[in-house]
Amino acid sequence: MKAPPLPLLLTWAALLALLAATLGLAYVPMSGPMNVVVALGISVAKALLVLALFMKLFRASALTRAAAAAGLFWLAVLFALSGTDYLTRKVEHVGDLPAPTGREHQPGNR
Amino acid sequence: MGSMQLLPPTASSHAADMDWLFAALIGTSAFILLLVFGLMILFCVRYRKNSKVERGDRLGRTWRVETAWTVATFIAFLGLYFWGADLYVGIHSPPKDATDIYVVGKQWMWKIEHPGGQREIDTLHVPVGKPVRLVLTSQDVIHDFAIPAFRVRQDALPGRYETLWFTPTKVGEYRLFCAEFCGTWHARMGGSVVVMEPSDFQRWLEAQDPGPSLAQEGEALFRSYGCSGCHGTASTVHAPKLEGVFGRPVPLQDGRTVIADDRYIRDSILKPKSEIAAGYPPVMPSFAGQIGEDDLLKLVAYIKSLADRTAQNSQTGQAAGSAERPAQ
Amino acid sequence: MTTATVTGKPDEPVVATRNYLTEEGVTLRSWLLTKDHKRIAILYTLSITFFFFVGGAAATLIRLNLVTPAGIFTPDIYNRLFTLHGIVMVWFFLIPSIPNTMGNFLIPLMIGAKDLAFPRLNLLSWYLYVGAGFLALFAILIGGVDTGWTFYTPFSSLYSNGYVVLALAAVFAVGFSSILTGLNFIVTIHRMRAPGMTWYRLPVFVWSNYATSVIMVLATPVLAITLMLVAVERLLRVGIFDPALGGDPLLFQHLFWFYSHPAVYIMILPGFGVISEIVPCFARKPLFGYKFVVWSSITIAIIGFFVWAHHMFVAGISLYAGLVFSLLSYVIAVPSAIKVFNWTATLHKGWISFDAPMLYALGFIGLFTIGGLTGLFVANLAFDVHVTDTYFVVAHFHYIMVGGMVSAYFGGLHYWWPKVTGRLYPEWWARIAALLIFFGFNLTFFPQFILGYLGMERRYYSYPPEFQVWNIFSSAGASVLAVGYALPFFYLGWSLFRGKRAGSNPWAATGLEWQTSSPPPAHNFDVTPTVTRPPYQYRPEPEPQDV
Amino acid sequence: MSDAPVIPQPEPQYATAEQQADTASFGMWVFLATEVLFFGGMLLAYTWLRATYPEGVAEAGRHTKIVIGSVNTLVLLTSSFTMGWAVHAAEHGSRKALTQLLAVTALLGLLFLGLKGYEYHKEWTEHLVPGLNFHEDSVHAQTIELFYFLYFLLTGIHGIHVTIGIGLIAVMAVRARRGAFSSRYYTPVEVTGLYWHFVDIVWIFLYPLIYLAGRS
Repeated sequence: MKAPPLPLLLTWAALLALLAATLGLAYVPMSGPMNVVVALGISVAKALLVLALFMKLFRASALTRAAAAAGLFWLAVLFALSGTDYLTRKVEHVGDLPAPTGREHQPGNR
Repeated sequence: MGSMQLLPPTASSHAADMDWLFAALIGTSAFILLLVFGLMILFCVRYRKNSKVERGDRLGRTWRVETAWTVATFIAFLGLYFWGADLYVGIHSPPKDATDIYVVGKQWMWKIEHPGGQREIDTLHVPVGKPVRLVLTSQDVIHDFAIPAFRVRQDALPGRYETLWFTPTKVGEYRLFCAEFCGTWHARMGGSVVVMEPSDFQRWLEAQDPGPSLAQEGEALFRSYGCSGCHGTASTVHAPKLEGVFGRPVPLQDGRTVIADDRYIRDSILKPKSEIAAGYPPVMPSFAGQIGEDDLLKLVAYIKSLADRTAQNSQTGQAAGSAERPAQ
Repeated sequence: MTTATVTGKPDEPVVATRNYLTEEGVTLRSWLLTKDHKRIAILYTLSITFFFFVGGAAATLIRLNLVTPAGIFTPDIYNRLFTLHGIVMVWFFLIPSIPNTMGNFLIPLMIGAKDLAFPRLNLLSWYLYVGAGFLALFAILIGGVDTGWTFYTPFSSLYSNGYVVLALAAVFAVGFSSILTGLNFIVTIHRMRAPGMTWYRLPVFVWSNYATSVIMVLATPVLAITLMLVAVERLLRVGIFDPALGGDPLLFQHLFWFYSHPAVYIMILPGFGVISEIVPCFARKPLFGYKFVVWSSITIAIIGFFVWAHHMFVAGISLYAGLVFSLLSYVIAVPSAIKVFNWTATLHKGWISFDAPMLYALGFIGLFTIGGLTGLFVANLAFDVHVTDTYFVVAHFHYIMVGGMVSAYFGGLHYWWPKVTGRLYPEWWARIAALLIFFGFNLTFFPQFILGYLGMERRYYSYPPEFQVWNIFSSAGASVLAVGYALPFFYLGWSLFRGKRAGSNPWAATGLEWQTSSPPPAHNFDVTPTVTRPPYQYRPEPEPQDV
Repeated sequence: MSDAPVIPQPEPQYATAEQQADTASFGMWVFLATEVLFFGGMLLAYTWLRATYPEGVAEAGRHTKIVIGSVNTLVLLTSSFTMGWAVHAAEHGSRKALTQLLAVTALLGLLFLGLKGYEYHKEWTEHLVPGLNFHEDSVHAQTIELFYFLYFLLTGIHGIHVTIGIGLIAVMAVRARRGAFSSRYYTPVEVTGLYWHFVDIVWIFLYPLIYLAGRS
């Protein structure tokens, strides 16, 4: 079989490089949630490469791109609007509130 | 057979507000409804097929009309939204001096505990004119504590607390329902809320066999669950003593220090291996699934009551509850 | 695309002898293996009618039980009845009702196509529906399900003693039926339109089915996966929805309503489409504000995804989330209101006749307006704290789904009956049924608003005696309603054999579906039509419409 | 390599073969939008779990088999590459290359499944299968069980997708071998490719979420 077209080959190489990067960076301690952010950022990059070059979204019609975007948009809606609850919810797990002991309760004492 | 009642009794501080909101909603709706129905009927009669009425020029530039009614409805709706939102925030902001009453839902009953240890099932006694905050949880599935006469309801979820507050404004007896479907006897999971004059309420409280306070009951459970076998003063097992622990920092095995608060005590009972106190072997078994939510409350209350006692003077473990209960 | 695909036989003037009902044979096999969208639509209509009566029977028993405060059935039976009613009506009647019957039949006709884009997928979708239906019936027959159609955890995952997993599997399967239909419609509407059929020449019915399809495709998978998680949780006792297992029941509610609120728009949007066809036809006027009606459908389909947590105002979501979701719910009320105003304005200076489809349409507008306005009540944060989970909510969504959607379904059924069957239905009986349904409906459900405000909770098999009067009104109304719903079954059945021949366009309506014969030939159009005009070019006097 | 231009008649509902091809590929894109939301529900559950119990998830992540997971990622990325190459070969009408590349892609898919199966087996022996044989002494046992609950669902459903993909690719390979495709007609190959790439993209996101949690 003939040699693969160069863009595909480069994409493949880039994907493998990104895989190595994400694997390596996962072991580097970073502050807070940075590890996840970096890992997902690399995933997004990989996914874009696959979408753009393997799935030819670059060359696709606007309609096709809209269909691809629709799924992602609604996924974002699911996450964002669930976030309005989860990120602002003050969950009072059972045990977080003072249980009445029958002796400490005074009006205004909370 | 009942009467053709139209409105439920109005018996809490929220109720009147809610009825005004209801009136506003009805007013807005009635206006739109009359407009639409009126025009529909008018057009249907006037422009019926056989009618000879002059049709003349029709509405031309539709976008003006469209914009007008879009904006008008949007503004009206926005007004209603802010009204409702304001009231909602109010319903979720209990006043500081509200009395806490604990409510545990369970298939298919409501177990209610007053701060003084008085207990009732499916009936809630409250004094008129005093704000009350209910602290709700559930032992099994989701329930919902609903009092239509007070215009409030709130889901009770297992594993966490939800709150609900009201100030009763009218003496009487009102219905209490479970509003979230919870199984076979969902429809029978309810009872009544009795609103009394404060003096009557005091008498009622006193007439109740107050029973042991939560802490006292907790102490009994402390023995019956076998906790005292290790944590008791006479125990030979190397377990942390609990006197004077509550509210103080506890050094953990992994080097951290946590404050022994409600959460810590609770987690230590259910997930003892999650935060092991330094210097003690992790031998305590988990009681998850064995201790009900209401018993857990009592145990925590008991351990709290040990807060300002030292190991010496608590030999008898006589909880201070009954003596220090708020004056009644 | 040109008109190169002429098959070339002349159309019969009155009775189309060459039509989809007979053209491919009349054997059972030719029906069960058909790829013709019209035949599949008929298959759907038959199966949906069956489930409508199953769900209706449950409703009848529910209303019977509620005549007395003590109830007639045991609570376990009653709980199974309302669960059956909910599951069957939502997933086996309302969601597929208009899209899978009329949508299937009419979308290719209206856009001038020979079939849907993927006919085999269309048939597969029907088999999934039927398979799921049998599964649901099986679950009901061997003992039933008592979770309510909402399957709230941890009740459904741990405590219920019904056949929950079977019911979940049934809904899972019917979800895929719905996804495939939606996919098929989207692709068809994008790719299969006749020459000249630009987007703004599409009938509103097509637009609203398009909007519906978007919701089906994007919301249903979330429901499917959620129900699967519940089923696994129930089977393996490990899962993310039960607090005892470390889970969060509100996560279930978020995921469930992410589908189930937009699902309300799956149910009502096609109804908007039907009404937008009927009103201009019987007012002999173009639809007022066509573009506004179209874009309000699309807006509803999109914003419909942003409002789900208004089902959870007292469920324990954060205060902030409540404020956001309530605001968005008010926003979505605007495009719904726009539609009502536009239909009303379409009547202005028209030449209105009151055939049965028009009676249903007017009934729809009235009932939907009440349902929509009471939506403002329950979208209101504070007010919802008082009425959620009461009969107020029950009445509200029945006004939308039964008063609105079922009226639209019957309206459409009558309107296109001549096209589908080639015969006219008996007009007098049809008007009687339309009136019975309208008044029976109001008698049934209006008292429930009052009951709800009084505090009568949903899903109660017995209730305090002071609520009995309104319940009796409601049950009395339900019996009128039942007669109203049963009537069409008989006279429409009769008309199949004895009805007058309809001709291709009995209403002198515009729209491509009326340009072909009744019943249409298997490939819809002998000559692929070319469209040159916007829809709804009605004039006072019926005149032949050319394409 | 030259093959006779094979262009089947379009199905009766289409006017032209181009219309049919367009429609098929658009249909697949719409289907993929559905799929995004299908996995999206589970991803929301995962996000919730990780946000609620960060330490437990980190510990659970360290239980996962990172070597197998990484090799599998490599395998799947490579299979996506060979798939893209196959479509390219189809565009140029080289029947033999197309057949071979499709076969390689399918084999890579099988390799992925094999490794996945081996991983499942190891997890079974380590008592990491929730509900069936889960046993864990950690204080985060409950979270680890939930993590593995989601892990098995996500990878299981992904595995089903892979299996379907392998089946489709195998059918395409057989058809290609029989000369069903040409440079003017290869829509089925292209559509299968879209599906396969999507399965790859899902894995691209699952990989860091499952295997890289708690590694730092």
